[in-house]
Amino acid sequence: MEFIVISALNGLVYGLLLFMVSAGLTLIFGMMGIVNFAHASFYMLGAYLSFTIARISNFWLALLIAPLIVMAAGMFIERFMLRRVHGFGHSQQLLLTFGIAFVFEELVKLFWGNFPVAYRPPPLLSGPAFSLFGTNFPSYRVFVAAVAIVLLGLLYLLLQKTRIGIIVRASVQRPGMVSALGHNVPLVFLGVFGVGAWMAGLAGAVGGALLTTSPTMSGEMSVIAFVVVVVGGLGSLLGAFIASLLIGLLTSFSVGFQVSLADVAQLFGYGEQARQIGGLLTLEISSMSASLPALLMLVVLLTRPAGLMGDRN
Amino acid sequence: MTKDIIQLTDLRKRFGESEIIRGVDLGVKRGERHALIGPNGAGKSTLFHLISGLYKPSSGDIRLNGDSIAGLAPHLITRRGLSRSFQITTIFPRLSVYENLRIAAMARHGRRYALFSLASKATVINRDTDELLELVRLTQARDKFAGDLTYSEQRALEIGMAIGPGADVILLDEPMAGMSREETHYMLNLIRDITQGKTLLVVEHDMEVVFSLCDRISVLVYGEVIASGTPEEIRSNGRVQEAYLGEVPA
Amino acid sequence: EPLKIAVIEAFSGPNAQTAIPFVEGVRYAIGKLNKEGGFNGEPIVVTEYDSLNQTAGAAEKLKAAIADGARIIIQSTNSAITAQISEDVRKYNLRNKGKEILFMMEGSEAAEFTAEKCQFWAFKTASNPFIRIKALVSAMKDTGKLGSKVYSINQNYSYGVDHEKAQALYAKEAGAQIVGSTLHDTAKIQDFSPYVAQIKASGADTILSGNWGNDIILFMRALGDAGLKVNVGNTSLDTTGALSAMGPSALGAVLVKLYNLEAGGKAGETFAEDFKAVIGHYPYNEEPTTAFGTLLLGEALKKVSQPGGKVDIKAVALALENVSYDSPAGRWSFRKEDHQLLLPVAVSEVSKEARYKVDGTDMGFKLLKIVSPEDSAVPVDPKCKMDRPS
Amino acid sequence: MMRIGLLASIVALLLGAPLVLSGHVVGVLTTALIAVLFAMAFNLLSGRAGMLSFGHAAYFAIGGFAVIHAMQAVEKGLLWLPTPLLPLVGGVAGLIGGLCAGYFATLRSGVYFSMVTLALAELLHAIAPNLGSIFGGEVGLTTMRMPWTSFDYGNEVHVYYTVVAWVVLCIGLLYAYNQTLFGRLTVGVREAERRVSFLGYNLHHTKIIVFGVSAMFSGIAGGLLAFTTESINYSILGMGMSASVVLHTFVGGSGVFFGPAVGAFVFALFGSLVSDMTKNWLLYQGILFVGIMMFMGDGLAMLWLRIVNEFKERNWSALKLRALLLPPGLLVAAGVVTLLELTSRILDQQYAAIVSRTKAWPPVSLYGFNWNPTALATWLVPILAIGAGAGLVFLAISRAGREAAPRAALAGEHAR
Amino acid sequence: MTLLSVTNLHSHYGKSHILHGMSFSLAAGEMIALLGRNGSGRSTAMKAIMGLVAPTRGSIKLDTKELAGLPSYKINRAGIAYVPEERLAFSNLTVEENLHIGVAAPRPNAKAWSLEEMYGFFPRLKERRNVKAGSISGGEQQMLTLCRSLLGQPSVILIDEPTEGLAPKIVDHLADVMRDINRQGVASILVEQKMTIALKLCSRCLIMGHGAIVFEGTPEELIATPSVRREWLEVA
Ligand SMILES: Nc1ncnc2c1ncn2[C@@H]1O[C@H](COP(=O)(O)OP(=O)(O)OP(=O)(O)O)[C@@H](O)[C@H]1O
Ligand SMILES: Nc1ncnc2c1ncn2[C@@H]1O[C@H](COP(=O)(O)OP(=O)(O)OP(=O)(O)O)[C@@H](O)[C@H]1O
Ligand SMILES: [Mg+2]
Ligand SMILES: [Mg+2]
Repeated sequence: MEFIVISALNGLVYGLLLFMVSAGLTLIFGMMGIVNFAHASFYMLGAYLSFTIARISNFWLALLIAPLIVMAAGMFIERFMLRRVHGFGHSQQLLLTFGIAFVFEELVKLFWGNFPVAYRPPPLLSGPAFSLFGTNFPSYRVFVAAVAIVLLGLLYLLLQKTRIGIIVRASVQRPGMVSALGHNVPLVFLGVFGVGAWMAGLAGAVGGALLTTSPTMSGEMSVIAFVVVVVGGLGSLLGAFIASLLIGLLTSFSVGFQVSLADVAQLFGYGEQARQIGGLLTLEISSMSASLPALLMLVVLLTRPAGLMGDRN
Repeated sequence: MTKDIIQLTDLRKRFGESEIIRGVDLGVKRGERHALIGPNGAGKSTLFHLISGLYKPSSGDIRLNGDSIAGLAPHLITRRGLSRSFQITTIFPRLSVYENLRIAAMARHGRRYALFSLASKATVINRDTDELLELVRLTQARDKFAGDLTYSEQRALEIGMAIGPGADVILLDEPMAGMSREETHYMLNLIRDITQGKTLLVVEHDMEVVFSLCDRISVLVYGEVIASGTPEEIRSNGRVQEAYLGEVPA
Repeated sequence: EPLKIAVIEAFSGPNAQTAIPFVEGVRYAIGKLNKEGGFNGEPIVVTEYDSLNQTAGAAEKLKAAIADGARIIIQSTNSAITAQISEDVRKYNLRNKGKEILFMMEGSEAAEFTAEKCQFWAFKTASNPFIRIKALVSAMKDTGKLGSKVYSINQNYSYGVDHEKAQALYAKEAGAQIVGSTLHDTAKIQDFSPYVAQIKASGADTILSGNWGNDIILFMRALGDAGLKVNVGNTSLDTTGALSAMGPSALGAVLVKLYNLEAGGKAGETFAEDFKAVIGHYPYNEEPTTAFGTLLLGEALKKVSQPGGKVDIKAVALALENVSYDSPAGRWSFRKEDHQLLLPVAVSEVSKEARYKVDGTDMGFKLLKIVSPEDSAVPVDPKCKMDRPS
Repeated sequence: MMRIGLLASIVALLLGAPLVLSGHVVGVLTTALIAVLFAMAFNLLSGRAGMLSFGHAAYFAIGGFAVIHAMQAVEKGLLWLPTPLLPLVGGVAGLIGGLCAGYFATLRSGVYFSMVTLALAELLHAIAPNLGSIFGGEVGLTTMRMPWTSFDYGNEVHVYYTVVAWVVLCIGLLYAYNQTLFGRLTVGVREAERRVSFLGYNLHHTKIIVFGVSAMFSGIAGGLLAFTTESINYSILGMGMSASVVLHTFVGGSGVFFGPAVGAFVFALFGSLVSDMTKNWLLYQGILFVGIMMFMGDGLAMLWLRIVNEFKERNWSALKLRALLLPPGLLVAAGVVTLLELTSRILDQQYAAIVSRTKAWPPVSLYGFNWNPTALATWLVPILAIGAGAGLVFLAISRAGREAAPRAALAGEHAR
Repeated sequence: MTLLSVTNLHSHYGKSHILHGMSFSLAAGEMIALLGRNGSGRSTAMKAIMGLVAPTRGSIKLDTKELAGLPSYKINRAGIAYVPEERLAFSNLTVEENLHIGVAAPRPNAKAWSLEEMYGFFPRLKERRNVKAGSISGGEQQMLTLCRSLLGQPSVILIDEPTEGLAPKIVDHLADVMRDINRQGVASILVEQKMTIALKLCSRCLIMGHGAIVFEGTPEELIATPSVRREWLEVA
């Protein structure tokens, strides 16, 4: 019981953080059609910047400024880099962001060093929020969850109450035609990309203090954010939300399942033989928990390619 | 035996809530040129998609030469001798016109996994390709990228691709769309030539073309065939006039 | 003929930060050896090569090094690369009799190198999970930091699995009970709180872990966040940046290491200050490992050095089997049977009272105990079958 | 004709290389050639068939592991196979692995395809450490090449010639593949999948075969690597390898047959040479890649072809523009490198230690000069160089731009 | 009163020179037909006016405002709408979303078009409004794109081959709709293959040949000059 409640809470918080990272990715992916490999780099940049700003001023100011700087960086990349290669198609953009992610990682190593930095929650949020079964639940985790939920609300308003969403999706397909209908397509793209980067920056500013802030954080986050986006369905925010929580809970609970194929075989009376064969058969689910998302993605892709909430197929 | 080469029985297709094809019964005789006309959104293209295997029917049967092909994958249907063109041109834009047609001609000879035969040595296929080129009058544009052709040339190529696999039954979806009068004229002759001895099912809005090309016409309105007959019968059919033709052109 | 030594290390890529302290230790030691006269009357020449952190890259750089005339190779980080170089050296020596080269593995902890992969031409100046955990558990027991219920959490690959085995073995020897054990993906877990919940549920009062890198940092933070009060024993709490990233949640955790700056009293202080004067900072990370390892090599070199002589690697290797070096904490020497280093092991605690503060924090590693070479040694692995040159 | 001459001279150069080059450089060449083959194999899938795989390291690695196991078997006498034929085992394993994985991956297309390949590779990477008997655990698997006739294979050069032979043979086969009927069909798959199936081809089977062939040649490349290093380790399954083949292929240009080879060769040499000069080489490699993607998106090989074409057409104005762009481009590059190198030296831990000890900022040395980090000029010089270079580039382009014809905005936007 | 005037317009696709100094004008509320053979450059002329193909030389004036060289969205906001021959519906959006994208604020002293009116013109669109535009029929797409452009409240609308692919009955209906739109004060340029429709709807006919205007006159004049028809419209 205790394990279930605590794991559920942890899973939810982790899931919400994943949502913050992947929301921007799915927005850019779904609306602009750009597979943005640099998205997790924005996340990393947000963490490092807010770490630095928090050090010279305070955490709250960092939370405000760092995502804005990341947004500016994102807009620069869109305006002067991605747009240049727009004519060559999406794969060119994908490759470019791939390279940019690479450069970001190296730059972070250059400026901040190739090791984790001490980015930790501010004193105000350092204590426990409440205590369950004798385990503390940190207030910073509650804060992370709250930020993610506010962000979800804002995004929902932006997309439901404005035409931005449909304009961008139309522009991806036929920018010329949308322009001929009176919309400044480049500006819209710039804005959407900026917002996506801002969200990743915010996620980094918040998440960097929850997890670690290190040069490897982008690589680690990158794959998992793609999993969220694919599982949720390309471009579906709701899908990304559900998938994030799903993956959060999945990784959280799988830790408790020290079950292997051999144990399954045991049920049929073949446990010993299976254990003798070893290898995959004795591999416990709990020790694969970080790979479960990839497995989930594979299963979803092969059975329900449009994802949970996607609208294709 | 003059049994119908294509036989649709109580064919239905629904997308979510709406049923687009509502119980179509239609027979196309071997060797005839058959037109399918009807208002926009009547389901003509959908019917083509069903016959050619792009969509699976919700219910009902489709028979080609007496065998059911309902729900078969497109390539299997093509191999059984039915091929089609698309309303929206579907060619290989960054390949030359010649390469485009050669891929189509390869299919005719069943060279589907020809991993060990050099393209330049495939004389029969190359000859067929040249013939196809001539047939669709693209010999001049042989080495141009297909994507660089003019619209009407692309349409001609599209038709070339449809006849390339050498099927007996050809489905053409609005082959004349976007053509000028003289091109239409040319295209008309072209279609006549290439469907010599074959069966043609064509969707077309240009009534002049339909009336001069086809032996029989079926009229599809909101997913149902309301009439089927010779051009004269259709022209004078009151329901068809009301639903589709409007006042008969002078 | 001057002796050429090649340092092949991951100067770029994700392991670069881990590699730097090792390299600094080598630089320091070679500087010292050269001040004491070098080899054969000439200074020892050291060239550094970037392994690109890939086995293939390392193999290529090894060839470059050999082409440049290197006779001794030193390498520390990344066991996969160590394995690559070790094998390459073995094959090279087989194919080039008389021009042998010597390989100093000065940091790779994997036990295989003195077991199935052991060979005459490679010497390992590092411990292994068994040595470390043996020392750790005994020191924790002696200082009252070993509870009765132990949870073991490790990374799911050969190194982590060895740790798990060692933890089970020595915890049992010390009379504690293993109440749970987990192997998890390496360097992929973002949030360790589920594991902490699992540990809490098991009722453990002590955690033993061989995790390194982010895996230990994140784990310690999750532990601190949950407010779980347990003893922790680990091998990598001192990675650059780790203490500052973990913050106060690291306090009280126990580290087992090849050396601690507080060891050895006066001699230890001299070493620390000397190192700082040469390299620029105190050697609180892995620097001592390579410094002492290389100085141990230096002892062997001194044995065979004769001004104007040729470089005879076989003689160096044979000498290495018999020499020893006295570090401030105790004697370092090789065991002939498997070329495993026998060394004193330092067990310390993360504390604000530590003499040397780390990472700009107010914390450091306070020495708890030095476990003597005799007590830390583990038996020779029967899988080690060493072909000795006749 | 000129092309054949060029190819012949390249092959001749490759054959002659060991006569003049040191053993180490021969080793570098060997790895570069393997990267070349891998990139070419990858491009069969990504460039020709339009299926961008993000997990191609898997097939490369499968080939490698298979060859190591085969070599071990040969060493133990369980298998008889002449040493130079060993990489073939990698091809077979790659083919089998590729057909199996391809069956699933090619069920999807576009980004979804990429994601399936990514997921498959990630899973294999995650599982590999647990299968010690197959993948050898952390320290990997090792073996030794057995002598064959007069080749004792202890010598770098013997290995090199074997690799050259395999690479040349495989590239020849890849070229031949493109000339076959099936090779032509492959391109059709990239251009319009739907049409392919409506022509009567089984799209899924076609794609599986392409995937398999690509994986087979990747497997040979992996096998060659295992053959050269006589060892293999599961880290080769990681994202890094999959990523680098993507970089290589697109730097070189996926639209030209030899493009990937150019990219792989250039980057492999870049890695070997620059890594010895600066620890920031990965950063420069990244910047180089980004630059190429931005300014010559279809790759180095295409750029080369274009220049050749301009020469043939005597298009002096275009050539003049390129020549005009070169010096300012180099100026910018020099400025950027200087700036980054200076920054990296100053942010280095050792330097920071010196600063905190001596409370002074000692000069750093770069290109044999001493740069004083507190002097304005130190920073101004590279910044000015970048500014001036960029300005000149901009000037040259806008000059030329006014003459060039504008692009159609709706081009390629036709109804899909 | 001249609303739109095009003078000496040149345009290229890459190296090929398509428009060779085209000039014409359009009066307020007028409807003209632009005729010519396939490939004579009529579509290109429309795209050039719309800024979708950059005019290399020449001027395009709406009232007094120079449009040449402006980006398309500014040209649209100035009051020109365009219905492309390729239709270019946004296939991944629903019919209604397609229409929403076109909506702009009404122009002062001009008729304001509303969504309801569009559905009134083409009830079929209303039925299909929640379907993805990619899956509606070709003819429906044609209706959709016309309405989408009209919702931008243009003062000039450029319509490229609107009857292509439409059922005869709808063609008649569409003709009525276009006439209706014109009567409400929207000046139109119509590119049309179906001569009957063009002649019926328009007050003036322009014929393009070799990228320039080669004939200009009323439908009656055109009918009366078979030589022009033969030379520029049909194959001899
Ligand atoms: N995938 C789909 N999902 C939902 N509705 C669809 C789908 N495909 C077609 N429809 C609907 O089915 C109807 C028939 O479409 P179809 O394309 O078959 O018409 P058509 O007869 O070819 O018309 P046209 O002559 O205009 O091309 C249309 O109203 C269209 O909206
Ligand atoms: N994107 C393009 N790239 C290159 N040439 C083009 C392009 N689009 C059109 N052309 C060429 O420009 C010329 C004029 O084309 P345009 O589409 O304007 O003619 P049109 O009069 O509208 O004919 P159609 O009846 O085919 O619509 C044609 O020769 C065509 O081949
Ligand atoms: Mg249709
Ligand atoms: Mg046109």
